Amino acid sequence: MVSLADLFGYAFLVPLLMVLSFVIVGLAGTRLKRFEWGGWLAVGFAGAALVVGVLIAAAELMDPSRYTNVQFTWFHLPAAPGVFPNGFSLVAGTLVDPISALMLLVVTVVGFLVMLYSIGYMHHDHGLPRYYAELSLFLAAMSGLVIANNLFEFFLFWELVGVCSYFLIGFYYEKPSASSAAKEAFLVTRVGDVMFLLGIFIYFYYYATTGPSGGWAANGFVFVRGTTPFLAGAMGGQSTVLTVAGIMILGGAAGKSAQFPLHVWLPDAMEGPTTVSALIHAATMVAAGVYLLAVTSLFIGFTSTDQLAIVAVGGFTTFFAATMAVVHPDIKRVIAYSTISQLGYMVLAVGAGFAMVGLFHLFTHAFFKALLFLAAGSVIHAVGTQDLFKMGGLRKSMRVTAAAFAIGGLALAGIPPFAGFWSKDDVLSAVYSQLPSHPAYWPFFVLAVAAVFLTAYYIFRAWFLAFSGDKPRDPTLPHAHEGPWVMQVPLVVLSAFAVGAGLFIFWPNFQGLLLHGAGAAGIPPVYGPADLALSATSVFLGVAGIGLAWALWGHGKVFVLADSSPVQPLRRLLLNRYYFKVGFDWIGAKGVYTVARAADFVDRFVIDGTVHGFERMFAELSDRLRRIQTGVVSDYAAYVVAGLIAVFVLLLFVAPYLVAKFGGG
Amino acid sequence: MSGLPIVGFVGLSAALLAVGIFGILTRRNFILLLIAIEIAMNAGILNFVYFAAYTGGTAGLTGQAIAVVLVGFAATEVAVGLAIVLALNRLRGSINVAEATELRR
Amino acid sequence: MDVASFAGPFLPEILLLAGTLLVFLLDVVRVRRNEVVGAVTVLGMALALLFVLADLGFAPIAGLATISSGGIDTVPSGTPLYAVTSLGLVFQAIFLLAGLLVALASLSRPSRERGAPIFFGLLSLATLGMLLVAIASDLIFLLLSIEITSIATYLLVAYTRRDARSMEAAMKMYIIGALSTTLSFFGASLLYGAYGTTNLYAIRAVAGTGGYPVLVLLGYGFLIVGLAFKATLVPFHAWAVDVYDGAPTDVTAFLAGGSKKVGLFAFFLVFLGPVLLARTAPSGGPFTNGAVALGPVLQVTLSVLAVVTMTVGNVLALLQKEMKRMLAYSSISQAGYMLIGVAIGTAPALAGATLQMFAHVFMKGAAFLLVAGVAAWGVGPLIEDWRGLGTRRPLTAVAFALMLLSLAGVPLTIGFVSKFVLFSAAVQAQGYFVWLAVAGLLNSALSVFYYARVLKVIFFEAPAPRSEPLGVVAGASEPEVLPAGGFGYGRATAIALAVIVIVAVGVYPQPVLGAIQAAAQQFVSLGP
Amino acid sequence: MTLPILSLTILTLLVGTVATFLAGSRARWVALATSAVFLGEIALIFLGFSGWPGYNGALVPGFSESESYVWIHLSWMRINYTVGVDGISLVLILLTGILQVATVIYSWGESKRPAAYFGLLLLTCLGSFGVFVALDILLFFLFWEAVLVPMFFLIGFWGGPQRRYAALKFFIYTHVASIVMLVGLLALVFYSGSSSFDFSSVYAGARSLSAVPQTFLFLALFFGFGVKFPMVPFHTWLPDAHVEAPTGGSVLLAGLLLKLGGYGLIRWAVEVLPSGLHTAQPILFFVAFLSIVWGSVLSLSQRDLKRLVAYSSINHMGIVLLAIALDSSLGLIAAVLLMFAHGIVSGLLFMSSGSVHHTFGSRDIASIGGITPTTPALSTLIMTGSLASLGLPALISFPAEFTALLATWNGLSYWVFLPLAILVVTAAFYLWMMQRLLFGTPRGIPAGAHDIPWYEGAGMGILVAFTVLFGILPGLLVNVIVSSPIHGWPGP
Amino acid sequence: MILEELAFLALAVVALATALLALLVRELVHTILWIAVFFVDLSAIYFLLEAPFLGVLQLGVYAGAVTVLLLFGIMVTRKRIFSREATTGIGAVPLALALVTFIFVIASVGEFSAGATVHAYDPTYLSQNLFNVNGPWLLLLGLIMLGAVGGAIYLVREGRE
Repeated sequence: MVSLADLFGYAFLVPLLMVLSFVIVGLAGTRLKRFEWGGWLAVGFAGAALVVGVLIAAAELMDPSRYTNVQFTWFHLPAAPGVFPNGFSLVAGTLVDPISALMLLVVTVVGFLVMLYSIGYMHHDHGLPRYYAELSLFLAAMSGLVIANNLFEFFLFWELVGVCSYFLIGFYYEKPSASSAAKEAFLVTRVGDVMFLLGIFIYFYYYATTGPSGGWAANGFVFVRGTTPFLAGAMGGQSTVLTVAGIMILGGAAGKSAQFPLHVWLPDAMEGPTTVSALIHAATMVAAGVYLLAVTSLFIGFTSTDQLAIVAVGGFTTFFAATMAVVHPDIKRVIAYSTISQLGYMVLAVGAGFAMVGLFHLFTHAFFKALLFLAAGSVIHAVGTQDLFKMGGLRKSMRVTAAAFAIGGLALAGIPPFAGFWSKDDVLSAVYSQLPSHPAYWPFFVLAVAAVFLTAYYIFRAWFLAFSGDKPRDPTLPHAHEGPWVMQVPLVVLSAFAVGAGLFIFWPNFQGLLLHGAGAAGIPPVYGPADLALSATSVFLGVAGIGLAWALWGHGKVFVLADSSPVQPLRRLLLNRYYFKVGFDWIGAKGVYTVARAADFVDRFVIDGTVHGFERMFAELSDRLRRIQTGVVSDYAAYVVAGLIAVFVLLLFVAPYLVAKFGGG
Repeated sequence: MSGLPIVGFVGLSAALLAVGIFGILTRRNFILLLIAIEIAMNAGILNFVYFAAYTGGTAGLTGQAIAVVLVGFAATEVAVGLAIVLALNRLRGSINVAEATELRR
Repeated sequence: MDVASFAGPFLPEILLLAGTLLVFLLDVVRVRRNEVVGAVTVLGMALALLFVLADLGFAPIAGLATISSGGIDTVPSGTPLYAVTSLGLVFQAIFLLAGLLVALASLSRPSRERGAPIFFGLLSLATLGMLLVAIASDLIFLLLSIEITSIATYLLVAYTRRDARSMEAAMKMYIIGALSTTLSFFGASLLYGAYGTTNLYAIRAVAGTGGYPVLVLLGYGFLIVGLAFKATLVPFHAWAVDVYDGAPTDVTAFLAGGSKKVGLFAFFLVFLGPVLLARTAPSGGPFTNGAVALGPVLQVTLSVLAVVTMTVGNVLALLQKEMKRMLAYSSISQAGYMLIGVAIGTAPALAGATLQMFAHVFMKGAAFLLVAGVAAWGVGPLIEDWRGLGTRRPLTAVAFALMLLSLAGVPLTIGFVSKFVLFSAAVQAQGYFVWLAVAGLLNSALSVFYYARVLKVIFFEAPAPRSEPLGVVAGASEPEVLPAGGFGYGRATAIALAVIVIVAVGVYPQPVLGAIQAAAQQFVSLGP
Repeated sequence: MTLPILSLTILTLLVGTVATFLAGSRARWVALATSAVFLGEIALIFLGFSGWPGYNGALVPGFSESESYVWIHLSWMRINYTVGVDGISLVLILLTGILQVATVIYSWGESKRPAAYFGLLLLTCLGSFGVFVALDILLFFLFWEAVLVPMFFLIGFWGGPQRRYAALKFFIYTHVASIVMLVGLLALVFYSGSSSFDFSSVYAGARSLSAVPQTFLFLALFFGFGVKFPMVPFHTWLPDAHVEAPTGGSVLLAGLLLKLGGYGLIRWAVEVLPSGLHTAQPILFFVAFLSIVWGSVLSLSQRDLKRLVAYSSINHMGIVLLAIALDSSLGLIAAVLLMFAHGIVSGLLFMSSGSVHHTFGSRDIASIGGITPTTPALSTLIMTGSLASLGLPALISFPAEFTALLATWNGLSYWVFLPLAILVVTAAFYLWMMQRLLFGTPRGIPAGAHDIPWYEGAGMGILVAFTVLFGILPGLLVNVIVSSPIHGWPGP
Repeated sequence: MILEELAFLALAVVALATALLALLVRELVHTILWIAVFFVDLSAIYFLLEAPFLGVLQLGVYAGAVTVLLLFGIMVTRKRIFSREATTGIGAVPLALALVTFIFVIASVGEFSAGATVHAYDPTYLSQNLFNVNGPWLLLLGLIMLGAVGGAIYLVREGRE
C-alpha cells in the first residue's frame, strides 16, 4: 500500500523537475518555437512540480507531526583538534515538515500559475527561452530553499534565488534602468547575504560542540526536529555573540525581504516583467527572508534583544513602506511598497515570537499579492503603461481583472472574510499579546496598526485610479481588453485563494500544521475579548482607508495637492523615497568610486612609482659610475693606488674593528 | 758586521715606491711611465736584497736569488713596454697616454 | 731519478711547452698557415687536457694518469716551488678548456693571416703560464707564472698591429699590469721580510702559529691589489673594460674566460692559508687591534671587496649600450661572486667558486667568441645592432641566450648550478656569510636587468632596417638576411661545446661537481 | 612492479613540449595530444592515490606516490630527484591538467608562430606540474624558475603594445622574489642542520628549530612566495603582465602561476615552520587583508576588462593568504579549494576577456557595451565567470569561499567582517562591469562582429563544466585534500 | 760603522733625488741621464749590502741595457732628441696618494728592531741556489722572455713594412 507519506522522501523532485526544465528550455528553447519557445514545456514541468508539491502538502496535512529528513553528505572533514573535535560535515538534503510543506505549496501553486500566466503575458517579448529557463531555475532554487534541511544549503539556494532575481529583473537588459535595477537588487541583497553568512558562521562555531548528538558539526548542522530551539536548550539563552548572530540573520532577512534600511531595491526591481514581480518579488523570494527568520527562530532561537530588533525593523518597515506607497503614481511600485509593508507584518510577528503567525500571513499574502501583481500585469498588458494617472475606466473593458484586483485589494486591506484579514489580524493580536511583557514593542505595534489604514487607502487609490471613471485619462492609450485565457485562469484561481486562504485557519488539520510547525513556541494566542476589539479596530481602519480613497479618487477623480500646500514637502520626500536611493547611489557612485580612483592613483604612481624610482636610482648610479671610466690610463692607475690605500684601511682599521666587534666568520 | 739603519732602508724603498707611483700617476709620456715603473720595481728589489741581507742562511740566499730574477724580469718588462711604445707611436703618432682615450665610458 | 718519474707529474706542462715551442719554430720556418699552427696548438692543449683529466682520475682515461693519487694532496716537505694538488689539476683543466675554446674558435680566422704562429704561440704560452700558476707553491713562482700569462696577454691584445684601439688597450693593460706587478712584488718582499720565506706552505705554517706583524698585513694588502688586477676586482677593474672592448674579441674571450681565473686561483693559493689557519692574535703594532686574528680580518676585507665588485660591476653594466662592454662589466661582477668562495674559505665555498670559474669559461668565454663571430657578419658593436637576430639566426641567438641565461643564473644551466652551490655554501657557513649570499643573489637579480634587455633586443625587436649586412645592396634584397656562411667550423665547434657543457652540467652536475668538491676538500685539508 | 607515474608524466610533458616546438603547423594537434595523455596520467595518479596497487607510496612518509633518485651528492649537500604527491598537490595537478587542455583548445586559432606558442604553453604547465610534485628544494626551485622563462616569452612575444615593459617587469619582480625564496630555502636546509634538500628531512629538521630562526626563515620564504601571490604592495607586476599577455598566457598566469605561490607557502613554509607561522601571523593577516581590500577596490576603478580581472585575482589570492595564515586545518583546506576555484574561474574570465578583445578589438568596458545581442554565447560565459567569481552557490568558488570565511571566523572572529564586506565590493565591480559591458544599448561594436569561434567556446566550456561540477560536488576535491596525512597541521 | 751609515744616507738621498729628477726634468734626455745615475747609485747600495753579484748585475742590466733601451725608445718616438716633455704639473691627488702609501709602508718599520746583522753571501752559493733549488724561477723567466721576444719582435716588425 503506497501511502502519501512515502512522497516525503521525494520532495527533491520539485527542484529537480524545475532544473530539468531549466536545462531543457535553456539549451533547446530556441528550437521550441511551437511550444511558445519552451514556455509550455516549463508550464508542464511546473505543473508536475505542482502535483508533487500539492501531494506533499496534502500528506503533511494528513499527519502534521511528521518530520522527514533525507540527506547526503556534501563534504566531510575528518576530526581535527580545535573547533571541530568531532569533524565537520556539510550535508545537503530535504526536510519535509509542516512549514516547508506549507511553503512548498505556496511556491508550486504560485509558480505554476505565474508560469501559465506568462504564456499570455510574455507572448510578444523576445528572449523567451531565456525567460522560461530563468524562471524555471528560480522555481528550482526557491523550492530547494524551502525544503533545505540546513542553514548552509539554505544559504546556497538563497543565493541562487537572488541570482535568478537578478537575471529576471534585468530581463529587459537593453534598458539601462533595468540592468541598473538588477545590479542594485543584487548588491543590496548581497549586503544582507554577507551578514547572513556571518550569522551562519557564528552558529556553526557555537554549536560545533554543543549541538545534538555530540556536536552539531559532525552530522551537518541539520535542522533537527525538536521541541525547543537550540538557543534555549544548549546555550541557555542570552549571549552577546548569539545576539550578534541573530542580528546578522535579521540583516540577511532584511536584505532579501526588503526591510528597512535595505528596502531600496524592491521598488526598482519592478523593472522586470510583471510576472516576475508577482512570483519573485511578491509571493516567494522576498518572503524567503521571513521564512529564514521563522526557521531560525524555530530551530535555533533568538535572544530577546534580537527579538526586539526584529520587531522594530518589522514594525517600522510596515508603516514606512506604506507611506511611500501612498503617493506613488506607478501601479507596480505601489504594490511593491505594499509588499515591503506586508513583509514587515510578517517580520513583526516572527520577531514577537510567533513564527507560525508570520508564516500564515506569508501564506495568504503570497496569494493575494500575486493576484494583485498579475492583475496589474493584466492592466499593463492591456494599456502598455504603468502610470496610474494615465489609466482610468478600465473596469468596463476588463471586468475579470478589475474584480481580481478588487479582491486582492480587499484581502490586502484586511476586510473580512478575505484572506488578509485573518492573517493580519493574527499578527496584530499576537503582537498585542506580548505587549504586557514587552512594553518596548508598543511603538512598533502602533505603527503596524496605523499602517493598516494606509494600506487600505493606497491600494484602493490605485484601484480607483485604474478602474473607476469613464475612460483613460490619457487618450493615447490603446483600447484595453482582457488577456487570453491563460492570463485569466490564474487570476480566477488566485482570487479564490485570496478569498478563501484565510479560512484555512479554521480547518483543524491546517491548524495542526501550524501548531506542529511551531513546536512548543509561537502558538497563536487564543482569541479573547481584547482581540475582538483589536479586530474591530483594524477592520474599521481598513474601511476608513477605503473610504478616504473613495472620497479622494472615486469615480475617476484626481486629487491634486496644491503647490503651496504645507504637506507638499512631505509628498516630495515620499516621492523621493526619503532620499534613500539618492543616498545609496551617492555612496556607491561618488564615495566608493572616488576611493577606488584614489587607490588606482596610488597603485600607479605611488607603488609603481617607487619601483620606477628605484629603477631611476640605479640608472642614475650607473650613469655616475660610468663617468669614472675616463679612458685616461693615469686615472685608472690612480684608482689602483686609491684602492690600495682603501685595502690598507680595511685591513688595518675597519676589518679588525668589525671582527673585534662582531666576531669573525 | 753590524746593521745599517733599518728605518732608512725600508724608508728608502717606501719612498722609491711612492716616487714611482707618483710618476705613474702624473706623467703622460709613456717612456717616463716606464721609468717610473722601473723606479717602483727597484724599490721591491731593494727590499728583497735588504731583507736577504738581514735574514741570513739559505733563506737569505733565496732573497738575493729573487732579486736577481726580478732584475731580469724588470728588464724584459721594459722591453715589452718599449715594443708597445713603438707600435703606439706608429699608430697614433704620439706616446702621450692621456691622448689615447678612444676606449672610455 | 729517471726522466719519466721527473717529467711524469708535469707531462701536461711539458706537452704544452713543446706545443708552444713548435709553434714559434713554425714561425721561424715560415709555416704560417692559420689552420696548421692552430691545429698544433689545439693538439697540444688537447693532449695536455687529456693528461690533466687522467690525473684527476676521470674514469675512462684514468689509466693515463701520470700521478698516483697518493702523490698529491700532501703538504710538500721542504720548500719546493711547485706542488701538484688536485684543486690545481682542476684549475689546469679549467685553464686548458679556456685556451682550447679560444684556440678552436681561432681556427676559423682568415688563414692567410701572417701572425698566426705568434698568436697561437702567445696563446699557448699564456695557457702554459696559467698551468704553472696552478701548480705553484711558492709566492715568487706564482707571481712569475702569472707574469708569463700577463706578458703574453699584453702582446695578444696588441696582436692586431694596425688597430689603434687594440694598441690603446694593450697600452692600458700594460701600464696597469706593470703597476700591479710592481705592487705584488713589493708585497711579496714584505712577506719575505716578515717570514723569511716565500714558500706558501711555510708561510701558512708560520702564519698559523706565530701571529703577524703589521708588515704582514701590508704585504697581503699589496698582494690583494696586485692579484686584483688580474682578477678584475673593483676598483682595480677600470682597465679591464677598455681592454675587453678594445682587444681582438677572441683575445677578450681568453682574458675573460681564462686569464682572469689565474688571479682568482692565486687568491686561493695565497689567502687560503691565512684565512683557514691564522686565527691567532697578532703580535701587536701601531694600527692593529691587539686581539684580532689574521684570518677573520682577511675574510672581512675580501668579503667587502667581493660585494663591492659584484655590485659595481652590475650597476655599471646596466646602462651599457655596447655588447662587449656590457659583457665586460658582467665579467667583473662575476669575479665578485668567485671571490666569495675565498672569503668564506670552506671547502663547499671553494668548490662553488671553482665551479663558478669553470662555468664562466663556457658562459663568458664562449659568449665573447660568439660576439666575435657575429661581429664578423657585420653586426655593429652596439646591443641595438643585434636587433632581430632571433629571427634571422635563431640557432646563434638561442646559443647566446643560453649563455646569457646561464650568466643570469637561470636553472638548468651551469651558471645556476655554480651560483646555487656557491650561495648554498655561503648559507652553510652561516654567520655573516649568509649576507654574502643575499648580496650575491640580489646582484644576480640586478644582473637579470641587462641580460633580459639583451634578450629582449635579440628576440622581441624587429631587425634594424638600416644595418645592411655586408655584401647586400641596400634595398636590393630583403634586409633580414645576413650573409651566408656561419662561424666557421672551429668557432662553431667551440660554441657548440660550450652550449653542451652549459646545459649538460646544468642538468646533471654530479660528475663535475663531485670532482671539484673532492679536490676542494683535499685542498682545504692540506696544511700543517 | 612499480610504475614511476610522476616521472613518466614529467617525461610526457617534456617530450610533448619538445615535439610541439618542432611540429610546425601541426603544433596544436601535438599539444592537444600531449594534454590528453597528461589528463590520462593524472587519472592514473588519482587511481594510485586511492590505493592502486603498484605504487611505492611509503618512500616519502605522508606522500601517497613518490619516487626518489640520487642527483647531486656532496659531503655537505645531498640533493635527490624526489617527487611525490599528497592531497594538496593532487588537487593542483588536476587544475594544471584542466587548464592545459582548456588553454590549448582555446588557443586553437593562434596564428603567430603557433609551434612556439603552444610549446611555451606546455612548458609552463610542465613547470607548474613539477613545482607541485617536487619534494626536493633544488628540484622545486628549478621547476619554479622553469615557469618563469616561458611566461616571459609568452608575454614578451605574443603580448600587447606594452609587452616588453610588462615582460621585463614580470621577470624582474618574480625573479627577485625567487632569490629571496632561494636564500630562505637554503637557510632552511643548513640552519636546520640537515645536509639533505629532501622535503622529509628538511621537514624533520626545521620543525625542531626554535621560534626565532623559524620566524626569520618563514618571513624570507613568505616574501618569496608572496610576490607570486601577489601580495600588496608587491603586486603591480600582475595587472601589467595580464593586460599585455596573450590570452593563453593570462590564463596560465592567473590559473597556475599564482597557485605556485600558495602551494609553495603551504608546502615549504607553513608545514615546516609552524612556530614561524605562529609568530608571523599578524604580518600575514595584515598583508592578506590589505590585498583583499586593495584588489577589490582597485577592480572597481578599472576600465580594462583584463585589468579588472587581474585585480580581482589579487583580491581572491588575498583570501587564500588569509586562509593559509589562519593556521588551521580548515583554513588550509579552504586555501587549496580556493586556489583550485580561482584557477578555473579566473581562467574562464581571462579567456572571455581575450574573446572580447578578439571580437571587438578592445577590452575597454567604458567604450564598448551592450554586447549581449551580438555575442550571446560570450555574454553568457562572461556572466557565468563573473557570478562564479563573486561566489555564487553551485559554482566552484562558493564552497571554497564559504570554507575560507568559516575558517576565518573560527580563527579571527569578528575580523571576518572585513573580507565579508569586501564580498559586497567584489559583487559590485562584477555587476557594474556586466551592466556596462553586457547590458544596455549596444555601443562601440565594430561592424561584422560575430560570436566567438567554436574553439574559444569549447575551451571555456570545459572550464564551465568543471566550475559547475565541483561547485555542486566540492566533496570530491575535499576528500582528496583530506585523504592524505596532513603535515603537522596544528589546528587553531 | 758610522761611515757605512753615512754612506748609506748619502746614497739614499742621491737615489731619491735622482729618481725624482728623472721624473721631473723637462728634457727627456736628461731624464735618461738621471735614471742612469739612479741605477748606478742603487748598485752602490747593493755593494753596501754585501751583494756584489747583484750590484754588478744592476750595473749591467739596468745602467747599461735598460738605459740604452730607453734612450733608443726616446730617439724613435721623438723627432728631436732634446725635445721637451709636455708635462702636466704635479697634481695634489697623485701626490697625496703617493704620500699616503709611503706613510703606510714606513709605519710598518716600527716592527723591526734596529741594527740586525748584514750577512754576506758568496756568489758561488748564490749561483747554486739560483740554478739548483730555485732553478724553476729562471725557467719561468726564460718563458717570459720567450713570449716577450716573440711578441715584441712581431709588434715592432710591422713598423718596417
